[in-house]
Amino acid sequence: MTRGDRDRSGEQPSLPAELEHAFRGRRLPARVRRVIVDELGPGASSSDLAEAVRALVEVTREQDRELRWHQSELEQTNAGLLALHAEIDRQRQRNAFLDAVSRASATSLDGVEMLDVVATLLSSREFAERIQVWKATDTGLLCLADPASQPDATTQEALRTREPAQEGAHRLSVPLTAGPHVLGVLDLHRADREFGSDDVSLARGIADRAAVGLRNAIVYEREHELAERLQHAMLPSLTPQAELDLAARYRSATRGVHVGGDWYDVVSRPDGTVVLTVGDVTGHGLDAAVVMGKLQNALHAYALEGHGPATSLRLVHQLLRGWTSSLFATAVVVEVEKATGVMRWASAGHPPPLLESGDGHATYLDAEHAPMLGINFRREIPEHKRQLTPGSSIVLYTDGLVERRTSDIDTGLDRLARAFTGAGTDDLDQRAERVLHSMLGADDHDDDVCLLLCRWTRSA
Amino acid sequence: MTRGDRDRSGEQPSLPAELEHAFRGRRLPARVRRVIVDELGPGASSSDLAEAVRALVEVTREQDRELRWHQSELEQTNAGLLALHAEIDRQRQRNAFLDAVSRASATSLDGVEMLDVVATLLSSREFAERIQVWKATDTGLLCLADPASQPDATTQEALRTREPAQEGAHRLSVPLTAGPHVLGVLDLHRADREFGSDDVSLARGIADRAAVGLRNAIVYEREHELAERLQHAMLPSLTPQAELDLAARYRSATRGVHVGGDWYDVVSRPDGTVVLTVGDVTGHGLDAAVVMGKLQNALHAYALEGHGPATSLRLVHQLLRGWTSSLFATAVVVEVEKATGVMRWASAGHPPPLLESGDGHATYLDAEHAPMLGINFRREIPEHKRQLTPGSSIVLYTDGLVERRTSDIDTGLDRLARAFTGAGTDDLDQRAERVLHSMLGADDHDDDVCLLLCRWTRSA
Amino acid sequence: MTIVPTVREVPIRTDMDIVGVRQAVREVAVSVGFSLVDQTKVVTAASELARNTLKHGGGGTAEIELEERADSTALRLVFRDEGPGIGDVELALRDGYSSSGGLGLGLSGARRLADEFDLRTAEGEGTTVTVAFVNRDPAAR
Amino acid sequence: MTIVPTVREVPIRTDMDIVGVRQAVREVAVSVGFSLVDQTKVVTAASELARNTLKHGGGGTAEIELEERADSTALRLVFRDEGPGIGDVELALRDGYSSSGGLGLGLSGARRLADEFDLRTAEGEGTTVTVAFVNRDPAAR
Ligand SMILES: [Mn+2]
Ligand SMILES: [Mn+2]
Ligand SMILES: [Mn+2]
Ligand SMILES: [Mn+2]
Repeated sequence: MTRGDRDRSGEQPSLPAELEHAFRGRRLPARVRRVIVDELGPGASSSDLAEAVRALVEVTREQDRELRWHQSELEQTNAGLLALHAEIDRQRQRNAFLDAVSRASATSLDGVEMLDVVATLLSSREFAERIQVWKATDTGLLCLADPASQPDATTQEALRTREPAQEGAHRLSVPLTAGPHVLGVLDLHRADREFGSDDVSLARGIADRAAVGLRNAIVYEREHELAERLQHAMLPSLTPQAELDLAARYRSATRGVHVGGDWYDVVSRPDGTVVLTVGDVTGHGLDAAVVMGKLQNALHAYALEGHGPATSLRLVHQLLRGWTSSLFATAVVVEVEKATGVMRWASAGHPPPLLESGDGHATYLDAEHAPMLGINFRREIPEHKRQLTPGSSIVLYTDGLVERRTSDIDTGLDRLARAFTGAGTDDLDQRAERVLHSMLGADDHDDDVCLLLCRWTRSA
Repeated sequence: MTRGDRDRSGEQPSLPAELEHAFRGRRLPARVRRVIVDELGPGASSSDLAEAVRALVEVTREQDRELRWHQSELEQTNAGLLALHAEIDRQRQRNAFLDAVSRASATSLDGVEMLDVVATLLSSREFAERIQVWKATDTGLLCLADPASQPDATTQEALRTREPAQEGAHRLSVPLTAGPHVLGVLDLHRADREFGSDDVSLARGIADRAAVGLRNAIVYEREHELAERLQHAMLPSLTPQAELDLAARYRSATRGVHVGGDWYDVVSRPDGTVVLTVGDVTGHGLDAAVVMGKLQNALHAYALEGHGPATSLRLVHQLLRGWTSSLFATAVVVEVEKATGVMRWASAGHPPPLLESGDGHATYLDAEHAPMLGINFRREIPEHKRQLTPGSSIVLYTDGLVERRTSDIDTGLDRLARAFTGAGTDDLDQRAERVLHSMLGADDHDDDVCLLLCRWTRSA
Repeated sequence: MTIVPTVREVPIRTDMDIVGVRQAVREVAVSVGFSLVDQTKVVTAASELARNTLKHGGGGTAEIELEERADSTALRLVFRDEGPGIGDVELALRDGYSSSGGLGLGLSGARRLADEFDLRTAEGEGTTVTVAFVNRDPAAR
Repeated sequence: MTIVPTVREVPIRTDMDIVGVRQAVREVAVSVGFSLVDQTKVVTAASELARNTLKHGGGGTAEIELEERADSTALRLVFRDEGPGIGDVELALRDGYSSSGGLGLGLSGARRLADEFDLRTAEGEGTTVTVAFVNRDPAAR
């Protein structure tokens, strides 16, 4: 009910009272007031003039009512405008939030990293206190941050129904869907505030944006993994040898493109000699990997053909010189006669092999070597010969194992020698693991790492 | 100037006229009107009552003015509200448009396809009549839809300044930037409507969203290309042979994952024999490619060691049976003595080699063969022998070349024989190209295709 | 069929009746739980349509109706006049705001604000404009 | 320093003066080319602040100023009263809309609408609220 309406109800007030009301707030000469009371008040004669005044008062009363209506409408409309602007503001903030989620979802093609950025955003914007991301796998939902944890009924419901699922007012699960696929589920937990219908719809918007990023990450990861495993396929699997233990490891650089130009290879000749090769093409990435594949295969072929270490390297060098590629490579080739323990080796710019005699004493075979393969040189590649003692081990590796930006190469070589001799086991595979662990630890390494271990077990 | 103000200006009207105005629209008794004219009109005595009425009229006049102010304010505010809602609507449409652009930018990880979807969207929403997308490459801007066209000064300016550039009112170029990188430029052309400041800012929003999609596509393409080239690196490059012409081709399936399990290989033994192998691991994708790499290498090694075709296949079969992999493979091994033209071959479930004699007559060598490698069989693999006539050519291939969903395999074999004999050239490389062209055409093929041609040139 | 009771009918004869329509519409909108933003939307549209009825139709009536739907309540406003009708409907509905930023007709503005809009007119046969505003039940949101 | 001339000063003594402030502010906003949406924003804020001055400050004045800036024009409104001042400024500025949807104080609403907002007050020493609305020159947009 408006004020105008209120005025209409109740008893008709006296004319002077109404006039008084109409004049309220206006300075009125005292004699005018008197006239009103005297001539129009109760008991006064009802003249025509009084009638006119009464009509006039009626007009002011009506105007007054209309004025109040207008005032009220203006006030209400003002309030409505303020509320609308508040709503626009809320919508703007919501859009900005979703934009931030979109940006966060595009930060990285690493799914774990990307989802982490999104989760951090959600908690910093206080959309939820605790966030858990589940990724759909062939075997069910997997929590990337905590692989041991299991999805609960609400998470499973969101996965199954492809709709947001709630458990009470403080827990919400939204599916991460991209086209026909459910890629995962986003669990949101709040401590105090409840998830309202607006929050659920906002959570949907968040999930849609995160899902786009996740889909891209999954596609990328699939392709990326493919590249890595293909490269892995280019490296040989070692076939067990009588009188010779072998172990090899390959670790891609943990930063940047995960395809490198390092290789290891083992060639068994029908005559009982075994040829070990380890090499490293300059650079990383595709070109290095392609050149690596070719060099490895060529060296394999030459070794199999019966060429010795120096000749094999020389042939590969000529091959590389003939290509248009401007890449270079270091390589070491070691030949072991299993029957006699005679070892021959040659190196082209490669870090020196480490030789551990059967009694645990380790030395680097730092003999004269050729420049890097591919560099313009014409002199002979020096070849060296040495008699192994039974139980001796040869350690071949690429520079990624011993070089660190923070220390010089000698420090790295010392560390490697200590890591190998101090590995505390005779099992070559375990020694390889321990060497990698003590040399690389859990830190990122920015070069590929190749390690090839060989022990001559023949007792004299 | 408002109506209220107008009332204030001008001459003071007579009291009756004012009363008349105040009463306007109200039924007033005739005698009341008379009283007003008689007692308050010009020449009437100025009584105190008249003074009161005058004051009352002043009140109504003031109320009237205030009422008009309020009415006017209410009208204006209404108009403002409508305009605000129109603005909200425009903003909503703009956001919906940008959301559509975001979605279009996430449709595909194929950059060309994705940019095409975005361009179609922009023209269907009539944001621009003509759209040209330029991709930044190492050598400059490239128009994907028309590689021959060159960017003009405005496009170049957008690239250089990383800011929208305009040429007149109907042409706008916006850079596609993702982080620190300019990935390309979006050219927008309108026929009639001008690009206003709102359009420029909207174009920025569009470009930002398209750039995110483009960046993902570029990263994906880089990685994808890597996988393809790595696989390529796993296949040998043929080394020229005396007395033997060689040509080989590999075409990945144009649909699905571009990594297959087909291979070809050529092994030259020191004794002057050459071994050709072609094989096909069941399935596509990574697992097939990895098995392919291993089988190819093993077969290479056995062949190099001197084993004949049947024995090599038998050894590889045993190898494959020993792995946990559940994949199978077909393979054909052909051995040619360059000195004598004696050819030996064996096949494990592989399509028959095609033999063209020097006189242009072609026959399939459809002799007895073993089941697929990896299948549980124990009987001997049959080996066959044939004397080649000088100038004979051997065609090895995988089923992807001859099998079509739309026709049976015999039709495919007939087509291949005709395509090879009718190639109209002696150059083996050209024949390989023409065979691929007539067998595959420009259509998509959904299996990998391998082709290995070998001609024995030795005159008897 | 849902029963659609006419809650109120307000005559539109003078400028002052416009504010009367506003008030009546606002009261009904408040009574069925429209938010402040939605109330203002409904009232603004009603105000524009009432002005239209008065100015272009020479006066008429505004009916306020309520319709209960499955998950919502619709507030429907019917503005009737027996004026000259609208000859060029397309022109009358053209949006004066989004194109030029100037003052457009209240008709297009009201159409934008309303969830449902219907215009029946013919030259010489008056005009009836119906708009509806839907208020979803809070429970169904 | 830019010279900031006071274009108009309007007293705020009665309810009717609120509409007077609205009109004066609207005229100035129109004169410097504010769009209809922006005019409405300025007027709505002015109306709320004038009501505040009247109700909580017991009346005062509204000054309307214009400031020419590099690429824009700012319309500045200063509302002064010598009332009791605001004790709990934070409470007075709390947003009644976004939290509960109910009626909040005009102060927080005006702050949301304005590009610049300044509040000076102390218990017993009156209140001065300054808001500014910036209109970018069309050429610089
Ligand atoms: Mn390397
Ligand atoms: Mn390295
Ligand atoms: Mn295949
Ligand atoms: Mn196949």
